[in-house]
Amino acid sequence: MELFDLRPMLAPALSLACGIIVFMVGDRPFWRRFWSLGAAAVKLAIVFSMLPGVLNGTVYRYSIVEFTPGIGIGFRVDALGMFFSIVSSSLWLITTVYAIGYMEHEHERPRFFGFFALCVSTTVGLAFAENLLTLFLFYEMLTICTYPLVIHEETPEAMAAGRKYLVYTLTGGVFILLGTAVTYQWAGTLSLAGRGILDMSAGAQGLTMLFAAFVVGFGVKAAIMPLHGWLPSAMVAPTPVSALLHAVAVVKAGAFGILRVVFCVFGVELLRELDITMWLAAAASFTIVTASLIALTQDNFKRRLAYSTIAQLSYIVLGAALLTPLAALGAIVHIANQAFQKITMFFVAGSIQRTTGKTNIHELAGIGYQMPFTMGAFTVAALGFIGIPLTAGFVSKWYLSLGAMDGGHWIFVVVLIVSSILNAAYWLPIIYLAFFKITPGTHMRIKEAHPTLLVPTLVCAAYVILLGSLAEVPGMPLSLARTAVEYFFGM
Amino acid sequence: MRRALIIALLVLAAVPLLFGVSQLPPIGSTGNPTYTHVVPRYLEEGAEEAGAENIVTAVILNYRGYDTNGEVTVIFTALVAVLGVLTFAKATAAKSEPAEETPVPAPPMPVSPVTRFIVRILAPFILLFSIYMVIYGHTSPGGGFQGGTIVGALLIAVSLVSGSAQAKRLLPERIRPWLQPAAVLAFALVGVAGLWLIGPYLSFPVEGELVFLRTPWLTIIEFGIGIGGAAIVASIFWAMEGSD
Amino acid sequence: MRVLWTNIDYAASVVLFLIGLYAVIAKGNLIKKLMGLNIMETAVFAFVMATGIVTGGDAPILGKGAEPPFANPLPQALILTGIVVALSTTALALSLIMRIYERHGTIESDDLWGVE
Amino acid sequence: MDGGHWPAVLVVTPLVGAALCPIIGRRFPNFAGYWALGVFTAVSVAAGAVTYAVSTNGPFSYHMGGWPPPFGIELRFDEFSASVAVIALIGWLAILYSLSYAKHAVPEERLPYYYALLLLCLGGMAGFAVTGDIFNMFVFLEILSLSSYALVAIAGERIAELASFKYLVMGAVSSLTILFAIGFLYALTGTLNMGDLSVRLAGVETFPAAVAVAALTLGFSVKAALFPLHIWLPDAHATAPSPVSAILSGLVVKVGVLGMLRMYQMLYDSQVFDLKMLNDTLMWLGAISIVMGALFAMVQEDIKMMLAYSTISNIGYIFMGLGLASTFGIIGGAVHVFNHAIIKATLFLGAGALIYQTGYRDLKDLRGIGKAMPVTSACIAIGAVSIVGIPPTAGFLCKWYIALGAIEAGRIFFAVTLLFGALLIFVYYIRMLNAFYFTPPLHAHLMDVGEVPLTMLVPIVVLAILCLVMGVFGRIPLSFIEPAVIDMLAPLGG
Repeated sequence: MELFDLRPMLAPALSLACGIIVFMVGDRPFWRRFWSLGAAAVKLAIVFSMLPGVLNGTVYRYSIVEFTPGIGIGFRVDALGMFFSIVSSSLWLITTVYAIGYMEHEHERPRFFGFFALCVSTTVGLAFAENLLTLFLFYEMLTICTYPLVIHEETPEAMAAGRKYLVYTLTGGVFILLGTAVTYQWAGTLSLAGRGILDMSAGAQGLTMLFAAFVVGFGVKAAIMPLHGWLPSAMVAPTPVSALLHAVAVVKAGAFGILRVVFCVFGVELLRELDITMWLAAAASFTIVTASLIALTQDNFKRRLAYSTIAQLSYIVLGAALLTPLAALGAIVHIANQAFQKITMFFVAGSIQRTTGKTNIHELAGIGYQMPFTMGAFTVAALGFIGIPLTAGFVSKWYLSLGAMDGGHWIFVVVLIVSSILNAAYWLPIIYLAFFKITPGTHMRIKEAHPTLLVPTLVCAAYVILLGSLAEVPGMPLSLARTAVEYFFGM
Repeated sequence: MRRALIIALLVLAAVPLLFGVSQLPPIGSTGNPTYTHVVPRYLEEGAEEAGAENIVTAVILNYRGYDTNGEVTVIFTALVAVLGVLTFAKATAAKSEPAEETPVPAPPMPVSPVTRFIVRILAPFILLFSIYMVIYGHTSPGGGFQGGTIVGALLIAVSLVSGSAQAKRLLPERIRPWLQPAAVLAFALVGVAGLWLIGPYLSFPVEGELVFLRTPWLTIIEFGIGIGGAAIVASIFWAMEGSD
Repeated sequence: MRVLWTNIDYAASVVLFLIGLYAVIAKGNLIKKLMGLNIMETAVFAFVMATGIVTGGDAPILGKGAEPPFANPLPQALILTGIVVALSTTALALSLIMRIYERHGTIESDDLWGVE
Repeated sequence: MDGGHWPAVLVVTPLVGAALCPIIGRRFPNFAGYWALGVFTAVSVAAGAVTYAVSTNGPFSYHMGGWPPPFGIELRFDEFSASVAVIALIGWLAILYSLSYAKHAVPEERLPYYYALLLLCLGGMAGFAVTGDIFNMFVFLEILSLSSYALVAIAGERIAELASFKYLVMGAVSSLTILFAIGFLYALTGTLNMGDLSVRLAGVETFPAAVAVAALTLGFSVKAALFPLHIWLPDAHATAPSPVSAILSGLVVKVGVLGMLRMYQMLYDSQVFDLKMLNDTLMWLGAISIVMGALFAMVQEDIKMMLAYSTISNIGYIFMGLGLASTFGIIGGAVHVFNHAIIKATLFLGAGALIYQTGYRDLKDLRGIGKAMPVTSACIAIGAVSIVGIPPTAGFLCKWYIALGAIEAGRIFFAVTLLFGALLIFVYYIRMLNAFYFTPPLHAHLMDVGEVPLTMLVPIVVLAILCLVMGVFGRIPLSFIEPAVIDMLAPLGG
């Protein structure tokens, strides 16, 4: 059932408006907080109000303008988009609270919070994009809106990182635009509503090139190796930015784009026929293993997180590339699971940095005594990444493995297991350091982070467990993901 | 070296151009498209339709009057442009920065009494001739431009022999701004009259009871062009001379 | 070649045009450049006028005693306009050159590059 | 005749208004600007009226002097002529902007001439856009060129006269080339009316026609500053007063494009010879222009120089669109004529505002200006994002269309060049935005300057809003221009 509804448009528009208001209130802390939080809450409410309908298979749509038939800006809320938008907007609320605490003494706060709000507005627009052009449009806007956040420090290092970020993502954008144009030429439409708009008539070779263009384009943001270079550099941004954007909004936009391309532009059938996704799966597997290995060598906390992100993102890509329903389910659900886990970790890293000033892992000895709750949250997230049952990470790995076996690709199950081991190898030492290694001079007194930092961290950690243990409860992300998968595979 | 290169390039460009012109319809033949397509109507009916026995004038002022309207605007533009570039040039030059070497203005050349005498003697005749050219432009060679330019040249000659101040008295400061755009205004006047009485902008009566208006209108335009041309040519000269 | 001979007027104006272009490009002195421009203008006028030539044609002034064939009046009308345009361009160019000389003390383009 | 006598009002009013401008300026020195504004308001109304007439009833023509087309001069209004609407819009805003700006930038005694020249320039452009007669086109081209040359020099900046002279020489040579081509066409066909020409060109000798087309292309390319014929542009556009730069960059170079469009209309119609070579040349030159313009712009420090080089890139886009000879490509190119005018006017007027308030032109001196002049800087930022072609701004749509056109024509390479060219362009605009927003100011006193007067701010803001609106409602110009392009390409059997 398709319903014409204002809400798909309202969600991004409202946060856009709030972003502009945040710019305009300038340096008045109360109103800035009011509008930032208010926007987050209102948008979350709007998004959630559509949830029951989407679960029942209703699709909400709203189109703003059409340039020519088939090309225009339109929004359409289906299960996949809903999934992504719920993740991003609930995390936005949490991160905003965190950011208010974190950015207390930073400069240029109006700019920061303004662009922060704009980013999330564009993320929701991206999630609700009705066609490839709208998707591209918000994808590019996201790039632009993130740039000021990345270079927030305005140090030469930050500027360099910002430049790198732009070069990577805009180049990716060019590939997407090119792919979009070619798609339009071949398919005559750009709609993302169906199960694939292209067909074999364009020739296998051309389609392969097109697929490659899309993968390269979205792969930049999804940080598939070797297109990941910008992500570790972008860690110079303030932690909330790294948390929300480099764990959720930006990188997931890339992964989300790949999902859209695989399921809605090409469609499962066509890709099976073309038999090209194994290359993507191989690239993803390579990324998973290599990035994990690099992460092992990183001492800077945030850089290790960054490489972990790179590895985790490829789970999603891998799941999409396997082209089996269960793998797809694992991929989609991993969007949420990875987001909550990674954001917990970023919050922890940020809290530690703000409270103790430590940014490197070897300095963290005994920190668990000083900040037990924070490190407790970290432990939960780390277990999630390793894939211990009852945490979120287990759910996605479980389905990914099932999906891989379904398709008869044992090798990828091995990759997932190796990845789990590697995850254990780079997260557990931190836990060990924090709780069990007491060097002389360790503060044994509890000195937790400020509540505005701690509470969001704990909430996210709680979610990690919730997503893992109550995954099958209706209304949880898994049910949404299932709705999406059932549609894409025509089940 | 550079020159040789340029010459080589130009020679290279000459080849297709010359080949191109060799394939154009032969010059002078009455069978050319230039002579068989549009022009016959001008030659056959121009005198009656457009009201000027001189067909060139008929084309300039009537058939393609709008072109001429543009053309008088071009020369007016030139005047405004020259004034815009030169007005108070020295003040700005001094304000911005001194030139590396201030050019010394050449002292005015003494004018021989013979020249002065001859210019003075000839001046009225030149003026009369130019008025003749303007008035009879539509029946004989001549026209507003030609007449106007002659007056302009006369004014320049007078400026040269007896100084600009003298010449400017012929074209006083008070009315000069009104005379400079005379051609544009004359066109506008006739054009709007045509718009009001007949049809589109710049329409001339072709037949009927209004046809008597044709000659006066042509004359108005011719005089406008003449006066405007003279004023503009002289004004440009004065502006360049630096006395304006 | 025979055809080119018939159209020798055109050919001459083409050559003149290129000579003018040579002066515009190759000459350093701004006045000479302007002269080159004027040569080009003249060449184009000659070219357009040549399209209106009619062998044995009379001036296109009707009235008593006028006998066809007449010369083509249209190019004459066009070129009258063209001349005015050329005059205007020249006037503006000259005043620019005057200002350049006043300000920089030279009108050799080689010397003027340094100014920029 | 649909459209009544508005066509005559459109072309004649600015010329007469300009003729009276010095008189009024002499009598009431402060009034010249308002007079120009008033005159141009009338012109804008007429432009709106004819555009409306075209959009409701389709193309129509107006016979000057009442003579039927091949004999008299015809004003032809089709979708391409509707560029008068943009001329009216940008011109009006530029004049409004000048009311404050020119008082400082232009010596007081020259002000009446400044406004007269502005009116002549805009009027010439309007006349050029609507004429259906190829010689008349030349006449109006000259009105517009002459006034542009003078406008470059009028502020009397240091190298203004040199820049103007360079512009004049190149411009005059190109005008003569065009006139030469007109002579060729006349000798071949015996007519000057474009519609008639396109019919009569059908049977003529191919080679002379090709020479004429080459000469026209050359002439219009110089006017449009297509690489490598752009050398006059940067100095001229950078030294002119900012409202003039906006007009020159936004509108005057587009005259070359419009001329090309007119030429194409004739050629496609008459099918006199295969245009593949011409199209390929234009495409390549367009591609090179995009890249070279961007590369030159990257090394500039002066903000207006940067913008001037950016114009060369954008002209490259347009010519690439024309050369593609596919429906989408030409639509994209033609609409970019409109959109680039708006965007570039935003940028130049914005840059002018910065220079007006601070007196600095180099990026490093303007650091941190984003806080001191938030509105202006925001508008420049919108313009910058728009010209790069980041959606959903005006610039994006055109690039999208040209890219589609390239793919439609099977020329993926050009689509790639175009899109990567956009990235190159972004490199220097991001430098500009970095300087404005993300770097600490070099001059502390810069923080104390405020916004510009309202008459300057309003045009900038209006144009910046248009940059966004044209992106979102881009369909309007696109669907407006579409029938003309389809009509134009119809003889190709496409």
